[in-house]
Amino acid sequence: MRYSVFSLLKNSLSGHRNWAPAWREPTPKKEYDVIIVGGGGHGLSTAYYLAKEHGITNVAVLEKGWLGSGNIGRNTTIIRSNYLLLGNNPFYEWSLKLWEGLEQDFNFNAMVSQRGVLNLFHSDPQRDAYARRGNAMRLDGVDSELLDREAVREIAPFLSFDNARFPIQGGLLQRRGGTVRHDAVAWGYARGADSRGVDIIQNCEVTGIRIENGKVKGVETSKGYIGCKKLGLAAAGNTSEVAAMAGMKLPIESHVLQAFVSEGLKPYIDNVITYGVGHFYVSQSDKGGLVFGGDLDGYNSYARRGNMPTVEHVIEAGVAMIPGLARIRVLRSWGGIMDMSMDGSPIIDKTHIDGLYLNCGWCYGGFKATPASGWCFAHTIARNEAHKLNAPYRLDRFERGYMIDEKGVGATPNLH
Amino acid sequence: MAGFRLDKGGLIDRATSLNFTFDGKSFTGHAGDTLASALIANGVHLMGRSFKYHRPRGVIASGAAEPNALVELREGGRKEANTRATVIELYDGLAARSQNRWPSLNFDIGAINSLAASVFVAGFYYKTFMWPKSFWEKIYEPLIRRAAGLGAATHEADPDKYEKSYGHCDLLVIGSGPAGLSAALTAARAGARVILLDEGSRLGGSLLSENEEIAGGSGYDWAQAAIAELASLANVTLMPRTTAFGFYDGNVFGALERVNDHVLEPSPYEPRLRYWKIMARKAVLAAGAEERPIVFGGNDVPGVMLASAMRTFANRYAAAAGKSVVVFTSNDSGYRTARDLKAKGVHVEVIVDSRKEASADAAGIPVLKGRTVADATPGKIVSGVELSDHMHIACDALAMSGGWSPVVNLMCHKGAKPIWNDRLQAFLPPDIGSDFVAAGAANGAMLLSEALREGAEKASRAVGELGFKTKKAAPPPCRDEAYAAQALWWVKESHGKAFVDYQNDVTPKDLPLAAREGYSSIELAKRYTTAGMATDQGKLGNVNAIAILAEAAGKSIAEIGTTTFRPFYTPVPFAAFVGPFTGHHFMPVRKTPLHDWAEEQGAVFVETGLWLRSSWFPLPHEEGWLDPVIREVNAARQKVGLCDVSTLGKIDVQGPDAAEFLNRLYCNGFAQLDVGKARYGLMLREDGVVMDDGTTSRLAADHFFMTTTTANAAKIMTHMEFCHQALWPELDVQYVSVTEQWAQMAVAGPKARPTLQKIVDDVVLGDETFPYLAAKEISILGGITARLFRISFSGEHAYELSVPADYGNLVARAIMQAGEEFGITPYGIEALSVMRVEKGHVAGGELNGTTTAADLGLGRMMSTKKDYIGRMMAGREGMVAKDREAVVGIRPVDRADRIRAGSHLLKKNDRPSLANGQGYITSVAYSPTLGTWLGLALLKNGRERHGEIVKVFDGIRNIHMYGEICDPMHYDKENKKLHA
Amino acid sequence: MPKVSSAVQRVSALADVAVQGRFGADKGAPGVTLSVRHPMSIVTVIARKGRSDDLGKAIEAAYKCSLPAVGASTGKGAISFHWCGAEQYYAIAEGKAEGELYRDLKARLEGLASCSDQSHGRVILRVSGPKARTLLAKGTPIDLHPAAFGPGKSAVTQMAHVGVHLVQTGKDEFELSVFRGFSESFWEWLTEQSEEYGYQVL
Amino acid sequence: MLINCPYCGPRPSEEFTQLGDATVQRPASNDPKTMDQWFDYVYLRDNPKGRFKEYWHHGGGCRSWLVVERDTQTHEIFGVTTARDFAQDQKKGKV
Ligand SMILES: Cc1cc2nc3c(=O)[nH]c(=O)nc-3n(C[C@H](O)[C@H](O)[C@H](O)COP(=O)(O)OP(=O)(O)OC[C@H]3O[C@@H](n4cnc5c(N)ncnc54)[C@H](O)[C@@H]3O)c2cc1C
Ligand SMILES: NC(=O)c1ccc[n+]([C@@H]2O[C@H](COP(=O)([O-])OP(=O)(O)OC[C@H]3O[C@@H](n4cnc5c(N)ncnc54)[C@H](O)[C@@H]3O)[C@@H](O)[C@H]2O)c1
Ligand SMILES: Cc1cc2nc3c(=O)[nH]c(=O)nc-3n(C[C@H](O)[C@H](O)[C@H](O)COP(=O)(O)O)c2cc1C
Ligand SMILES: [Zn+2]
Repeated sequence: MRYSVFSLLKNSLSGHRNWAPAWREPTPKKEYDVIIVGGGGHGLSTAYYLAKEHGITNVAVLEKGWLGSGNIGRNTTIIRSNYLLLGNNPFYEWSLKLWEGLEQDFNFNAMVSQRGVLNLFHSDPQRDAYARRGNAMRLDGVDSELLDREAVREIAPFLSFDNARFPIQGGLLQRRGGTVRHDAVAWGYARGADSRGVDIIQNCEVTGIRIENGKVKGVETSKGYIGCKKLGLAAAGNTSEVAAMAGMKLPIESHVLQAFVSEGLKPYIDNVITYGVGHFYVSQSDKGGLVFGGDLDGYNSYARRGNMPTVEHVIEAGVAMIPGLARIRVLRSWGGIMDMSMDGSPIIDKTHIDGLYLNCGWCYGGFKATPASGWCFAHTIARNEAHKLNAPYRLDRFERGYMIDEKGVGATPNLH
Repeated sequence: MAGFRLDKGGLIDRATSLNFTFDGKSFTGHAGDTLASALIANGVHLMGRSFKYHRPRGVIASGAAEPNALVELREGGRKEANTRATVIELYDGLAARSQNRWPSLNFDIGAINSLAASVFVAGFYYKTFMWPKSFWEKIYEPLIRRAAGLGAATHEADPDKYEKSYGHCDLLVIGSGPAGLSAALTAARAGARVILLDEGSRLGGSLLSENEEIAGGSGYDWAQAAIAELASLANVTLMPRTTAFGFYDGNVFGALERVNDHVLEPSPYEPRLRYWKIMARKAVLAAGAEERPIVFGGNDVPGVMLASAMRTFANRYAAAAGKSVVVFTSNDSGYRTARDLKAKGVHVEVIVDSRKEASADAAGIPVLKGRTVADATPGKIVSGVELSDHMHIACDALAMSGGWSPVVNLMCHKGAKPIWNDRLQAFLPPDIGSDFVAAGAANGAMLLSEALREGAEKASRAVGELGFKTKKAAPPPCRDEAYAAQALWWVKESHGKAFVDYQNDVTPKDLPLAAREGYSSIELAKRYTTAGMATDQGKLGNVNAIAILAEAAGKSIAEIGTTTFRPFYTPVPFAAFVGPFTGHHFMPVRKTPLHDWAEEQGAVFVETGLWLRSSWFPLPHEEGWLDPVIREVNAARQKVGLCDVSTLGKIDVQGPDAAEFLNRLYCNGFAQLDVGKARYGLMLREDGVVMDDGTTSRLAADHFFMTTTTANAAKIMTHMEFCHQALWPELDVQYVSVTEQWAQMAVAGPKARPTLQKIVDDVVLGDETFPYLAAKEISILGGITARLFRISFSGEHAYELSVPADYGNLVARAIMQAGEEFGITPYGIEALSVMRVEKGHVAGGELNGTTTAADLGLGRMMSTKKDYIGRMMAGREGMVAKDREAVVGIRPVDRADRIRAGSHLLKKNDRPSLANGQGYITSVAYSPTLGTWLGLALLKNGRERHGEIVKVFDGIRNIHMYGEICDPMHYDKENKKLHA
Repeated sequence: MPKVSSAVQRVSALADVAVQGRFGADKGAPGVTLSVRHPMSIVTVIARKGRSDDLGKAIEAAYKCSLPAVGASTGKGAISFHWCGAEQYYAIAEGKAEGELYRDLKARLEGLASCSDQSHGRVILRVSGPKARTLLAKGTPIDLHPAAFGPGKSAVTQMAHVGVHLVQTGKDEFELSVFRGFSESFWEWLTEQSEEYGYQVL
Repeated sequence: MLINCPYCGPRPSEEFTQLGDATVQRPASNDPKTMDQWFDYVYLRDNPKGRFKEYWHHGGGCRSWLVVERDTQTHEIFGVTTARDFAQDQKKGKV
């Protein structure tokens, strides 16, 4: 059923009793051409593009919880393509391009909102680093602007310009960056994939991977064994666990990242703004809540919740950046489990096991990657080779010494 | 009864009248009132508008769970949005405004949304607003954003003060009702350290608002006695106005104390709020239970409220919700409201009880059993109800009770799920071990006697585990109110709009729609319908939502389960988490021991990490930064300059294995360094990338003085501790940061030697007596201990001098005096940076966390004779690849051009693209020495490209030019000046 | 070594900041009393590997006072020792000549411990009064209740984002030492937090 | 989270920083043939869900490196030792 104003009006006449489910609740088949582990953004978009771009529709997405219960359902919704390094920049720009046409493509309003992402800087070295980043973007024709203090003030006069410990000197602005309604991304891709024949199977946890003669055969799940010709892992924070089922040990640690939302407010902040000295980024959801976050809690964790020191850190930085936040109330905090890679960049690759493909290491930046990640992963699975865009995201880059380390902190995942 | 204020009773102070305004209109209330109770006493029921349909709304609850009566409070920087009228204590001068309405609360245009309600069902926006594409950001989204949200917040800074504090106790008791008081008494009498906190303005919990009998007297009197006893004990801390908002690892609780939120402005010196981190060895949750509304048509009309709320307004605040009340209940507690109101002289028309069988005492009020209210008449105040069998009853207030839900929130903050109980028709707290247990109504013990007994028992067991002996004492006798409940979630015969989640306007039809469309798990349904996502987090509505969804999905309530309980129990202001660390106090300021001297010299300071450093020293006639920097560089190159370098990390490394330790840390050798000598050292990370550099001097065979970069000082100390303690504990080495002990200054320039010679004692600074890289403990100015090093960052004949910090300013002044005849000039870190770029010394811009020693032109420092951190990983294919970016010098081809850091480099004839990128400019400076802008860059295969002309791409500033690649050492390649 | 001229005076980092007087709320007697102890001699003493016992004996012999146990302080007359890390101590003395304590310890503890002079690197503040404990609880997570802490205890902690060495010197009396560079900022925090009780700077 | 420092007693996690897996051992040899071991040491992680031994640094206290055994799912802490003792045991093959 196509969604439109007309379908909405039509259905309202019948008391909305005739809406078709956005996706089916199928029982798993015996075997699929491709099984994707993980019904998060990346898993669902992979299935969608497998069907749409490669005509592979005998596909199942296995999700251990409810659809979108992982990081796709708990991130701060920021999308941007302001990356620095060659390995990253073209990939994320392609992702942004896909976002720009996504809703019309999958017929679901995910509220892609290109309201601009502004990264503040407070010192000359930070300015130089942002100039380098902005220039890297400009080299490929990606929009970026280096603002001085007064230009920042015009966009966000409420920032702390006066009594600040670290005065704002300027900012890097990407106007095409913005936010997307996170849950709707999962739903839109799920609906799109389902309508093309993909089985989305919720509450189905993968507990084992069957491999024979170096080739993937299928997976053990909480709903029994399911065979497959190809298996793609898109399990985000749980990748290590799932990969271990195939005997693999990865350059990945699982860490918790918290996020927060305030009480609903009338429009308060128009853009996405990030602080340059503390860890803090904020935007306002269309519902009115200020959605914000900061740094990792800093310890390995599989619990989707954090602790008070990080809450304080994040919020101290928040008020340092926007003093007016002081009396606004924080409504809720939660956490998600990040698959932190050793250089802060993701992995989309084949593995040494025939038919086993890996998509992981998204750290806290993989939401914006959702379209391109699925697009590239689908390509990699369908063609059994990486697309040019994901070629740098090889698993063996660490062993060979070709890290893609935007932050320059090395093999210390909790610092990425 | 004058108006709606009852003549007698209540915990209000009738002698103290308080004036306040609501939407500009003046009213009077009493001390002890909340804003809500004062408005009700004044006959005001309409207090807000709902989120989506702008429905007129009044108070539903009497405490923290209130979803409707949210107001904007206070003015200017103190203005706050979404304050619950039910918890803000009335103070004289209070000014509140209603929200989410235009032009006025009474006439709100937004209410036309109701007309389109049939379209505005759950998730309608996901299906629309997609065409034309460009309309989303320009038209639809701004419209939606303006319509959404509740109150308006200020952008002004808050003038109030905030504090943080740590608390410690053996037993934390959350909630001060009968269960909490009895828990606190039991533990306190045994000598345990107890903290008893309650979010209410007074301790006592439900005993403040219920007619109870304990120990032969009133429940209120019993509570007062208990509180007095607790207050008399030194081991007890009582914290009213304090909400436990979160439960965290290690039995740490977050709590918010409202020290001065019940006054117009906090008194000077006092904080508005105090944020507590309470480390409790044990804790008892005695948070009581929350009454549930029933879902029926018009269950949101002002005048419809929870039975317990209506009772509380009457009993505690002496405010009658109406003159003629109907009670609609599915359990016994509705009767209590009816009886209490009747006793207060409020007319109760009838009790409508959904149960066919009920035996509660109705005190002579007529009871309609087995009947339900289907609709309350819509409007700005309820005027009557219609039962499912169409019977109409006139009234001006409706009390409803759908049963009680234990307040389990905190016990579920770490992920445990509450457990459905069929008998109580409620979710009970999970068992999460003995460190945090529930008692009383929070634990489903709905009888007063149970609450008193459980409080004592749970506390006794908890502190018993800590070794305290509690006396067995029978709980005080009391009168119990029966509590029996029957499930009633949704009266389906309703015609009017009914609400499950009040604030977000979620209707009982939205949930089956969600289930029908595939969003059938409770978590998906929550996100699709937004039930439970408003400021009250579903405190009232969630159980109804779960039950309605369960029915639609054909599952049991237990199977559906709850959504995830998360902090914060009630929303917490940003400022509370920030405490005093705001504005300029966000982070501490670190000042160098030469700060006063630099200030005297007119320094312009710059934040460098936490340090304030002098960046340049403008003379009165100089404008901008370039002129002073040029002058400072010239002075240091031609005469002598003095620079504060105290921020360098300094570490004393001692012990028999000190040399071996350094040898393993640095990639170059330190074992053979002679005593009295300094050496430049380079450290790698274990992944082979350069971590830090600095000079380290050997003061004695077993004593080194190490320096690190300013930025990495703390990191290197931690790294050394790791390497020593975790990797090489066998080494006999001791090290400690002495960064703060020593003021450190660089004295550089052709006249550095004669200048310094005038202040040192007993040392002749000749090339033989104190050659390049000499390092020595000396004394200056007639006895001040100092360390002198002949090292140079500027490339000039230079020294670094360390003196004990308290002498720093004095010594700097003395050096200035000594150098006066030579034209000594203070220089800041900008001039320092110019000189190091001229000399091609790498620093922060080049040590960017991805460069190897070889990239920096320091590859030959990597020893092949020893193990050191990073040795193996530095040898990987990609780390030694030929086309890696290496440090080069760069100058604009047109010497008048200005190059800028962050520009990218391209081959002269290549088109701009990231793939064509050859590297980028890491550092730049205007060199007065060479009369041109110049810089350092990282360039692919750079060492072999000196002389090449490259394109300098600065697209972000739209400046493009050509640059010439050269040796990074722009100036004095032979180091003649260094040795001069 | 020549004598330091009398014009050469040590200047405390807080010389201009810690102004004497009565500040904050006026509720009768001040809740806390603050003072800066200056000039002081402070030396870090770190035991050489496996020499802790001998170090203890040497200290005992030289200063008639035992080396403190973990989390404790000891003192005799003008000198005191404070635990501040694994086999690591601060020796603190008042009224010594410049560098005297350092030279003295270094000579006596040769081969047993590594010593570093920190006299100028740390600023010692004294906090006393009936509200001292409540005040410090705003900064340190250490439980300062008499049941858990008390005179003779020494701990390293963090307050207001600054590392602090904390010693209880009397029933309601504490000494805090902080890095010199942070001392002004820390002083601002400390005094601001004392305002509600009313405080006296000596 | 509270970590019971063997020296300082229970302190909240804001005084500490964590570094990750403590069970990996720095290889002893610089022989290129040991490259695999080095790669494993620097880059690969077991990343267990459940009990985990990890390094924590008490930077806001006594500055000791500690080895904390903690459950990564519940954050429950089972025990704390000093990294020094742990390393010595490790070298003796006890861990
Ligand atoms: C608080 C927070 C803020 C963030 N902010 C941003 C941001 O602003 N911008 C941005 O770009 N990125 C952000 N991210 C990162 C982003 O959310 C993630 O990188 C991205 O969502 C990960 O991909 P995914 O959507 O496929 O993961 P997920 O949604 O986590 O999907 C993985 C799925 O795999 C399932 N799974 C795991 N194991 C199994 C198994 N054995 N069997 C079956 N299923 C399994 C999980 O249940 C899960 O649903 C943030 C993340 C968090 C937590
Ligand atoms: N039928 C009924 O009317 C009915 C139903 C249930 C309970 N009750 C009665 O209620 C009483 C229950 O006693 P009790 O002691 O268990 O609860 P209580 O309701 O008397 O006290 C709970 C207290 O906890 C406080 N609180 C809740 N969450 C808090 C938090 N996060 N931080 C700080 N404070 C918080 C509340 O402000 C309240 O004062 C009994 O007398 C019982 O009979 C009656
Ligand atoms: C962008 C965004 C906005 C959110 N807005 C709200 C909100 O307005 N109200 C609310 O209760 N929760 C909000 N949440 C939090 C969710 O309720 C939930 O906590 C989060 O998705 C994590 O799921 P969990 O708490 O069920 O584990 C929001 C989450 C995100 C990612
Ligand atoms: Zn410690």
